[in-house]
Amino acid sequence: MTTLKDYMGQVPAWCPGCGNFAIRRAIGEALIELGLEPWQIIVVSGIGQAAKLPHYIKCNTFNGLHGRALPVATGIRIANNRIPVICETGDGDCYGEGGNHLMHAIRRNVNVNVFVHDNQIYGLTKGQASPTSMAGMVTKVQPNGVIAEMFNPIAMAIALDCSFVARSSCTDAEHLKSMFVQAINHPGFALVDILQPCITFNKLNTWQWYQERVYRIEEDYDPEDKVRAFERSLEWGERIPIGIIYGNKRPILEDTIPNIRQKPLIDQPFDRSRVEEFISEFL
Amino acid sequence: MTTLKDYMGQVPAWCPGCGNFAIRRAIGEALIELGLEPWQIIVVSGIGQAAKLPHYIKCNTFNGLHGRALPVATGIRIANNRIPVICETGDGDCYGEGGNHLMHAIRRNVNVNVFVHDNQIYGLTKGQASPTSMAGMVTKVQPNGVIAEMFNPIAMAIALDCSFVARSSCTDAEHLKSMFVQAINHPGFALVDILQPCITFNKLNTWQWYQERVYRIEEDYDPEDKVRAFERSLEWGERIPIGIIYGNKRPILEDTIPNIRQKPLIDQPFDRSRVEEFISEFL
Amino acid sequence: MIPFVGGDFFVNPGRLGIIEQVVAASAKKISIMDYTIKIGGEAGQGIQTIGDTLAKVFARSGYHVFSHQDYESRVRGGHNFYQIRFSEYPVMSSRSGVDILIALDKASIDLHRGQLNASGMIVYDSSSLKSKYEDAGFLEIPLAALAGQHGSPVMSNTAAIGGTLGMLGMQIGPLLDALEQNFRSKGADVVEKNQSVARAGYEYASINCPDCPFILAEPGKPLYLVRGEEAVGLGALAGGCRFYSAYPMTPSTGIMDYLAEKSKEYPVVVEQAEDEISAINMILGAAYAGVRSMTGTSGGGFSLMVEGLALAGMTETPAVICLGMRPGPATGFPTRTEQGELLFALFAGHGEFPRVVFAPGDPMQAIMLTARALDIANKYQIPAIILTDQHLMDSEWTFESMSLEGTHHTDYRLRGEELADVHDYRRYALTESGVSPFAVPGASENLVVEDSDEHDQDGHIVEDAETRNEMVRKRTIKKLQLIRNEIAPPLLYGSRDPNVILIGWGSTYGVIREVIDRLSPEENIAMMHFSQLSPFPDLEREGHLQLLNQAAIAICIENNATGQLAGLIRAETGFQLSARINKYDGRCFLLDDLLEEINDHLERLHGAGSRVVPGMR
Amino acid sequence: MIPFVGGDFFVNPGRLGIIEQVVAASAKKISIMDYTIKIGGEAGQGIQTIGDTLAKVFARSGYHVFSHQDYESRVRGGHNFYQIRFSEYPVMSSRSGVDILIALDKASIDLHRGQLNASGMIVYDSSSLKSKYEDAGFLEIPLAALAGQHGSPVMSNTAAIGGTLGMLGMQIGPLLDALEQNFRSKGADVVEKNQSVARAGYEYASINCPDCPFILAEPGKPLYLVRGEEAVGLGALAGGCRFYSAYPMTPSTGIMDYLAEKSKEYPVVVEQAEDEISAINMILGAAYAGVRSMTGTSGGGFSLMVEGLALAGMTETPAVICLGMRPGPATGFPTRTEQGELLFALFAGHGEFPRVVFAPGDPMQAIMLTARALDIANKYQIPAIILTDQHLMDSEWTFESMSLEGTHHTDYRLRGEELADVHDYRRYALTESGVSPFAVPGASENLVVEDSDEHDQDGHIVEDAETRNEMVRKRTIKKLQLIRNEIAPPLLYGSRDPNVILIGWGSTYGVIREVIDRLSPEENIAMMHFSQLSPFPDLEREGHLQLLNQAAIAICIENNATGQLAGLIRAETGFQLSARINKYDGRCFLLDDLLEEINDHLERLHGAGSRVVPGMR
Ligand SMILES: Cc1ncc(C[n+]2csc(CCOP(=O)(O)OP(=O)(O)O)c2C)c(N)n1
Ligand SMILES: Cc1ncc(C[n+]2csc(CCOP(=O)(O)OP(=O)(O)O)c2C)c(N)n1
Ligand code: SF4
Ligand code: SF4
Ligand SMILES: [Mg+2]
Ligand SMILES: [Mg+2]
Repeated sequence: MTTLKDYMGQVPAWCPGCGNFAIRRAIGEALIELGLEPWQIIVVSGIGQAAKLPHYIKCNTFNGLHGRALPVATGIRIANNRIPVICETGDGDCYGEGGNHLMHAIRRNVNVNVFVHDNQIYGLTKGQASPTSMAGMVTKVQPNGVIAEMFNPIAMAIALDCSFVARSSCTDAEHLKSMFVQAINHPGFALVDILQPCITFNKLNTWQWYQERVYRIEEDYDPEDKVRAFERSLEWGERIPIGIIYGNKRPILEDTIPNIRQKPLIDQPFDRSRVEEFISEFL
Repeated sequence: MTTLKDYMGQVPAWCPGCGNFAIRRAIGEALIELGLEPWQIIVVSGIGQAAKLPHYIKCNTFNGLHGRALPVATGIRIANNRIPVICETGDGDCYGEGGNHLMHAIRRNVNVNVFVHDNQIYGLTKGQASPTSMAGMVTKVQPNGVIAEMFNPIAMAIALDCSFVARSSCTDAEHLKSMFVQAINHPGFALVDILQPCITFNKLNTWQWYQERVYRIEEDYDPEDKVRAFERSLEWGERIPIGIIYGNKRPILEDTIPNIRQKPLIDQPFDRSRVEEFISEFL
Repeated sequence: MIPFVGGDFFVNPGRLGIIEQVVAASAKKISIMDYTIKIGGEAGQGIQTIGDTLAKVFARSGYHVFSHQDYESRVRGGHNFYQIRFSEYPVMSSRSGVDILIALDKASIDLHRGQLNASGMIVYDSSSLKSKYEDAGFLEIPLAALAGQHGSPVMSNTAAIGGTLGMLGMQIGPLLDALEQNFRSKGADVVEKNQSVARAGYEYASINCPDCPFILAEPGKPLYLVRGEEAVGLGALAGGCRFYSAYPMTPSTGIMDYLAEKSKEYPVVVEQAEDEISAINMILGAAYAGVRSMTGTSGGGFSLMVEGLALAGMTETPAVICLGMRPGPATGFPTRTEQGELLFALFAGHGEFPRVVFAPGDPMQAIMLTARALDIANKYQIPAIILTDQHLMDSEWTFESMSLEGTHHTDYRLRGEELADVHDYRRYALTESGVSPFAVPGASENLVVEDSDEHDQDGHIVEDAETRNEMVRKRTIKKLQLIRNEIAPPLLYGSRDPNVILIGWGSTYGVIREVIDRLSPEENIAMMHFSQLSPFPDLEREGHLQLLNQAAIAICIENNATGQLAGLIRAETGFQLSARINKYDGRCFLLDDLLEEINDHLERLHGAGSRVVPGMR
Repeated sequence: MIPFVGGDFFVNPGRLGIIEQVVAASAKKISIMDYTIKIGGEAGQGIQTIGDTLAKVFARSGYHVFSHQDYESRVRGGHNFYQIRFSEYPVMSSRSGVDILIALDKASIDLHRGQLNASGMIVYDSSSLKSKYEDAGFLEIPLAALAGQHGSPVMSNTAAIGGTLGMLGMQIGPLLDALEQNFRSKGADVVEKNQSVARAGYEYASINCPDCPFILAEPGKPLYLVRGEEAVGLGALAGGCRFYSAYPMTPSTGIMDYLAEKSKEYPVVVEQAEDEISAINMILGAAYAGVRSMTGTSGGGFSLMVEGLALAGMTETPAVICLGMRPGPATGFPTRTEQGELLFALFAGHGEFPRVVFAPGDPMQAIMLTARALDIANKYQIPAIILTDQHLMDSEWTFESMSLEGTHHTDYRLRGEELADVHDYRRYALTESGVSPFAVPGASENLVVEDSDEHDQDGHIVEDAETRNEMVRKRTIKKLQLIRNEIAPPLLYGSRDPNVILIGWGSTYGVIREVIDRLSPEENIAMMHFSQLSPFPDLEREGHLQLLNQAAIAICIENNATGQLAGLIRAETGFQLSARINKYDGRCFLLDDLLEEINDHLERLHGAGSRVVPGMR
C-alpha cells in the first residue's frame, strides 16, 4: 500500500508555518485515498511558492512558466487522456498572469484539476498585491493600498459554467482532502480555490483570520443551481463558505475529440503509409 | 455644430452589409449627442474587423496589437484622465487574445468604454470560431463543430463586478446609440457587447437570427441587483435581452491615484530640482 | 563555363532531375512556352477559385506551374490578384509581364494593363465592369450572361476559366474533370451547370478571339501541384506530428486548415488555442506526454511564443514552430511577404539554448525540412523553427514526382518494455552526448520530471553552481556541437567556379535560381542558397567560403531592409559580402526585376555594355 | 607604460576623478585597506538588514564600498550571503577572500570558512548555531543574549552589526545615527533599544577580540552609496519618467519599489500590471498620450513584451524597458546573474526597426544611461532597452559626488500653443530626418493617429508598395543613421597602446577595471568596455578597431556561455577576438578569480613564469 511517506519528495523550501504544508499533506492523502501511485498522475505547475509543490511530492511533473500551467495540462490531456492531471498554482499564477488560460480551459472543460493556493499575495516575489488581495492592503508597490476590486474566482468560474467549483481552506485539513478527492473524481474541469495563509507577507489574511470566518457549506446545499451558486459565491467577509459551490455535468473536451475517443494519441503508432496516401491529392 | 459627416473617416474596408456599419453610424451619432468633437476623444483598438473602426471615424486613434487595446487605454487614462477613451474591439480580440486584460481592467474600474463588436466569429482571419461562437458551429478549423462552451461576456463581467454591463445589437440602431451614450456618460469601466452580424462568415447568427431573438429589457429592470442581473445574463437562445444588464457605482481607478486626482499627469511639468532632492537620500 | 548541377555541392534533397532539364533547355536556347495569367479583382470576387482551378488544370495537363498571390487584409473589396505562370519546363518565380489579364473589376485594368506583354490580352465582362474597352488586346466575354444562360448567374467565374482555356486553345477536358471534383459534394446538377457554363465560356473565347496568339506546348504527364502551406502540413504529418495547436494568423492559418481537414481521417488533433502563448504551451505539454507536436504562427504570434521557446530550451522538450513571416513590425502588412525575422528567430528567447532554424525554398523542401525539424527536435529534445513567409506559404509549385522518401521517423522515446526495465530513470541524466533518454510519463513506475528552473538530473530545482555548469554544458554546449553536424551546407547551383555569387535564403530560392538559369552560361555565376540557418552551417568544410573569397562579387538578395543574412554570414565567418539587394515593400521579387538589378551589378563589374541578355524566353 | 585615463578615448560620463585616484594609488604601490565582510545565513534571518546597515555605516565613514548579494529563490531557509568590501580607494568588485564572516547559521561556516583570509575572523553565536568553535579565527559573540539583555531578543542582528564595528575598531557614532534613521518611524523606544544593543555588541567585541587584526584607514567625507536598482529608478525620474508599469520579477522589482516609494512625494504613477504584456502596452498608451513612461522586467517577462516592443517600433512610440537579466533559459536561476540576453535584446521583436540598447557598468552609468534612454527614446520616438542584470541591480557602489548633471530633459512634444498653430498635423509626416513631430492627442483640434499596420503619413492603414517603402526608409533606415550618431564608442581604460585588451559589457565593468588596475603598469593592458550596444558603435572612428588589431591578445569576458559580445563584434567589424572567458554558473566574476584567468592567458602569451603579481594589496 502506498503511504504518505511514499509521496513525500524534496524538502520544501517554504517558510515554516506556511499554509502550503497543509496542502501538500492533503494532496498526498487524497491520492492515497484514490489509490493513485506517484507515477500514475502528472502534476503541472507554473511559478510561485504554490507552483513548487510538485517538487515536494513524488509525481510526474511539468513545472513550466509563470501563469502557463493550464495550456500545458491541456496539451497533456490531449496527448494522453488516461492519466489524471493536477495543476498546482497560485493566485498570481492562475488569476493574474494566467487569467486568460483559466477562462478558456473552463470553457473547454478539459479534465484537469486546478488547485489554487490562494494566499491573496505574491509570495515568491516577496509581497506584492495579487488579484485576490483585498482592497486597501498596503505593500511596497501599493503604498496607497490596493485599489482594484478583489478578484472573485468562484463567481467567475460559475459565470463561465465551470463544471466543478469549490473553495477550501488550509485551516480545515479534512475538508481540503475531501475537496481534492472529489475534484479528481469529477470528470471535467475542477477548480479548487484554497485559502492559504502566507505567514510572511500577508499579515491580513492570517491563519486566525481564515479560521474565524471559514465554515463548511450546508450538507443539503445544491451546487447545481447556478443562480443560487452565484449568490453564494458573493459571500465573503464575516463568513466565508467552503465546499463545492457549483457543479454540472457538461461533456469533457477529451470525449468530444473523435481522434482520441477510442484510444489516447500516445498509444496510436505512427504509420507513414497513411500519410503517403495524402500525396495523391496533390495530383 | 458637428454633424455625422464630420465624423466620417476613411472609406471602410468592410463587406457591404456588415453589421459594423451600423456600429460606426451609432458611434458617430452618440458622439454628436454627447457634444464631443473628433479631437476630444481617443479611440483605441486592437486588430480585427472591429478594430479597424477608428480609421473609419475621425478621432484620435491608437490602433495597437491584437488583444491589447485595454492596457493601452488604461495607460492613456493614467496619463490623461480628462479625455474620454473608447476601445473598439472584437469578440476574438477582447475575449480571446485579450481575455486577461478584460478581467483586470474590469477589476481596476478604469474609466474606459469597451465596445465589443461581437460577431461570434473571427472575421478578419476568415472564419474561425471565436470564444462566443455557439457550440456545434462548423468551420475549417473546427470541422467537427465548436466544442467549447460559448463565452458569456455579460455573466463574466457581472461576476467581476463590472460597473457598467450592457448588451446591444446592430439590429436596433437607436438602442445602440443610446447604450454608447450611457456607457460614455458612466464614470467607470463600461462594457457594451454588441451582437453584430458577420454576413460573410457567420451563417448562423445572421441579421435575421438576431432580429428574431433580440428584445429590449423592461424599462423597470433594476440593473443594480447583481444576482438578478446574473440570472438575466444567462438568457440566451429563443430570446436575448439587450440593455443595461448590470451597473454599480464603484470608485474609478483614476480617482484613487493621488498623483492624478488634482491634475492629469500630462499637465504636470517636469522639474529636475524635485528629482535632485532625492540625491541626498543616498548620502 | 559549364553550368554545374548536382555533385558534391548539391546537398539538399529534392529537385535534382528538374534542374537538369532546365539547364538543358537553357543550353539549347530554344524558345519555350512561358505564359503568365493574372486574375485581378476585389476580395470576395472569387479570384482564388479561378486561380486555383486554372493552376490545377495546367498541372493536370502536364504544364509546370508557379503561382503567387497578392491580397489585402480585407474580406471584400480592395484589390487582389492571383498570378499563374506556366511552362513546359519548371518555373519557380513570377514575372513582371502578363499574357492574359482576367479583370474582374475596372481597377484591375487600370493597375495592370501596363504589364501586358506585346501580344497579351485582357479578358473582361463589360456588364460587370460597367465599361467597354475597344482597344486592341481586350477580349470582352459576357461572363455573367453566359453563366446566366447556361447555369446560374453566380457561375460567371466558371465562364472566365472556360474562356481562358478557350483563348489558350487548350483542351477543355481537364477543366471539366476539375469542376466535377470541385462541385461533386454539391450534387450532379451543380456540376453539370458549371460544366456547361465552362463550355460556353470556352467556345465563346475560341470563336471571338481569332487573334489570340498563344501557342501551347504538348500536354504531358500530370504534375503534382503543391502550395507551401500544404507542404508544411504534409511535412508535419510525415514527421510524425500528431498534435497541432495554434491561433489563427496569416500566413500560417493554412497549415492549421490543412491539418484540421486531415484530422477527419487521420489521427492528428488540431486545437485552436485562445492565444499563441497557450498554443506553444499546449504543444509542450503534449510533447512532454510523448506526442510529437507543432504550432504555427506569424511574427506577432511568434513574439508571444518566445517565452515558451525558452521553456522548450530549458525543459529540453521537443517543439516545432512554423514562423510564417509577413512585413512588420507589429501588424504591418498582414497579408504580404517579408524576410524580416531571421535574426529574431535565431536569438529569440531568454537565456541560451540551442535551436534548429530551417528556411525552406520551395514546397518540396518545406515537406522535407518540416519532417526533419520534427525529427531533429525529438532526437535532441530541442525546439526547431521553420522560418518561412507569406510568399512561399501562398505559392504553388509543380513537381513531376512526389514522395515522402527522405523523411525519417525514428521513435526516440523510451517507452513500453524498454522503459519498464529502467528503474532509476532521471529525466536529465548526464550522458556523453548531452542527450538524456526521453521517457513517457505514466508509462512505467519511473517518474518523469521536467522543470523550467535550473535542475538536477532528476528534474528538481537546484541553486548550486556545479550543477548549473554541468547542465549548461549538457543542454547548450554539447548539444549544439551535435546538432551542428546535422546541418547541411547551403545549396550551390550554377557554375562550379563562379565569378559572381548570388546569395539568398528561404523563399527567394526559386527566383534566384531562375536568374542563374538565365544568366548562365554567358555569365560565370552561381547561387548559394541557405535553407538551414541555425546552427549556422560550416562554410569551410565543403569550400563555400573559398568560393565566396574567390568570386569577384557576392550579392546577398533578401526580402528585408537590413540585410540580415549578410550580417549573419559576417558574424559567422568574418566574410563581408560585396553587395546587397534588398526589397521591403511587402512584395516578392519578380524574375525580370531581379534580373535587371543583377545586370546593373554585372555592368558595374564588367563595364558598360556588358549586360547579359537573358539566355532564353 | 603610463596608464591612460581620460582624454579622447574616455567617453562615458561619470567616474573620472575616481579613476585618477585609483591609478595614483596603484602607481604608489602602497598597501591600502581592502576588507571583505561576508554575512551568511538563511533567507529570513535578516542578512540584508545587516549588510545594508554596515554598507551605509562604511559609506558614511568615508570608506568606499562595493557590495553584492547572493540569494536563493525562497523566502525562508536555504543559504544566502551578502558580501561587502570596503577600502579608502574606490572598489568595484567582490573578492574571493573574506576578512570577517558573520555566520548566522552553521551552513555559513561550513560553506565559507575556507574563504577566510589569513587573519580573518568568524563571528557567530553558539546559542543560535547550537555549535561551539574553539579554533583560532572564531569570535563568539552572544548576540541573542546581548540583544535580550539590552533591548529585545529580535535585535540580535543589531548586536552583530555593533560587534563587527567593534572588531574593526571603528567609531560607533555612524551606526547609532543609522539606527536612529532606520527605526525612527517605529518610535524612540525602538531606536534606543537598538542603539544599546549595538553598543553592547560593539563593546563585547572590542573587549573580547584583542587580536582582531584590522587596521582602518582614516575616516573621510561621507560617500554616496547607491544600489543598481535605485540608480535605474533615479535615472528614470531624471529622464522625466512619470509612469511606470510593470509586473513583479526579480531582479527588476526593486525599480518598481523605488518608484512606488517616490510616488508618495513625487508625481510619478506606478501601476502593477496583470502581466508583462499589459505592462508594455500600458506604457505605450501613456507615451502616446504624451507622458514619458517606462517598464522593467527580467528575461521571461521581456519575452512577453517582445510583441509590444515591435509595436513601439511600428507606431514610433517612445518606450524604455529595463531588462534585468538572470540565468535562463525559462525560470532558470531566478535570483542569480547572467549576461545571456544581449543578442535577444538586439533582435527581439518581429519586423525591422531601430532601437537603442544600453548596458550600464555601474550605478552612476545606470542613472545617466537610463535618463539618456528616455531622452533618446523620446527624441527619435523609438524603443530603448536598459540591459542589466541581477549583479548590478543588487550591488552597491560608493561615489564621492552625485548629481544629475549630464542628464538632459528636452520636451520633444508638440503641444500647447505650438500645436494649436498647426492645422494639418500628420503623425507620420515625412521629414528630412525621418522623425515626425510628436503631437499630444486632445491638446488641439489636430488628430493624432497611431497605427500598428503599415500606414500613411496620417496614420491610416495602407496597402501600397510606395508608402511602405517611404515608411521603412523613414522609420528604420533614416532613423538608424541618426541614432548611430548618438552612440558613444566603448570606454577605454588603461594603457594607450595596449598589448592586451580585456573586453566586456554591462555589469562586468567594475571587475575588469580592477583587473586593469592590478596588472598595470607591469602589463601593457587596457579595458574596452561596451555600455552602448545598439546601434553598434563605430569602432573605427576613434581607433578602437585599430587597437584591437594591434593588440597581441584581445580577451572577451562575459557572464554567459556562448560569448555573445564576441559574436556581435565579429558581425559588426569582422574582427575575431583571440580569446574568451565565459562564466555561466549564475555567479558574478570575483576579482581574484578573474585575475587568475587573465594571468593564465598572459602566461600563454609571454611564456611560463610571466604571471603578473598584482601591483597592490
Ligand atoms: C513571466 C514571469 N513574470 C514574473 C515572474 C516572477 N514571479 C514568479 S512567482 C510570481 C508571483 C507568485 O505569486 P502567486 O502565483 O500568488 O504564488 P505564491 O508565491 O503566492 O504562492 C511572480 C510574479 C516570472 N517568474 N515569470
Ligand atoms: C498576436 C496576433 N495573433 C493573431 C492575429 C491575427 N488576427 C487578426 S484579427 C484576428 C481575429 C479577429 O477576430 P475578432 O476579434 O472577433 O474580430 P472580427 O474580425 O471578427 O471583427 C486574428 C486572429 C494577430 N493580428 N495578432
Ligand atoms: S512567503 Fe508566504 S507563501 Fe511563500 S512559503 Fe513563505 S509563508 Fe508560504
Ligand atoms: S468578414 Fe464579416 S465582420 Fe468582417 S467585414 Fe465582412 S461581414 Fe463584416
Ligand atoms: Mg499567491
Ligand atoms: Mg469577431
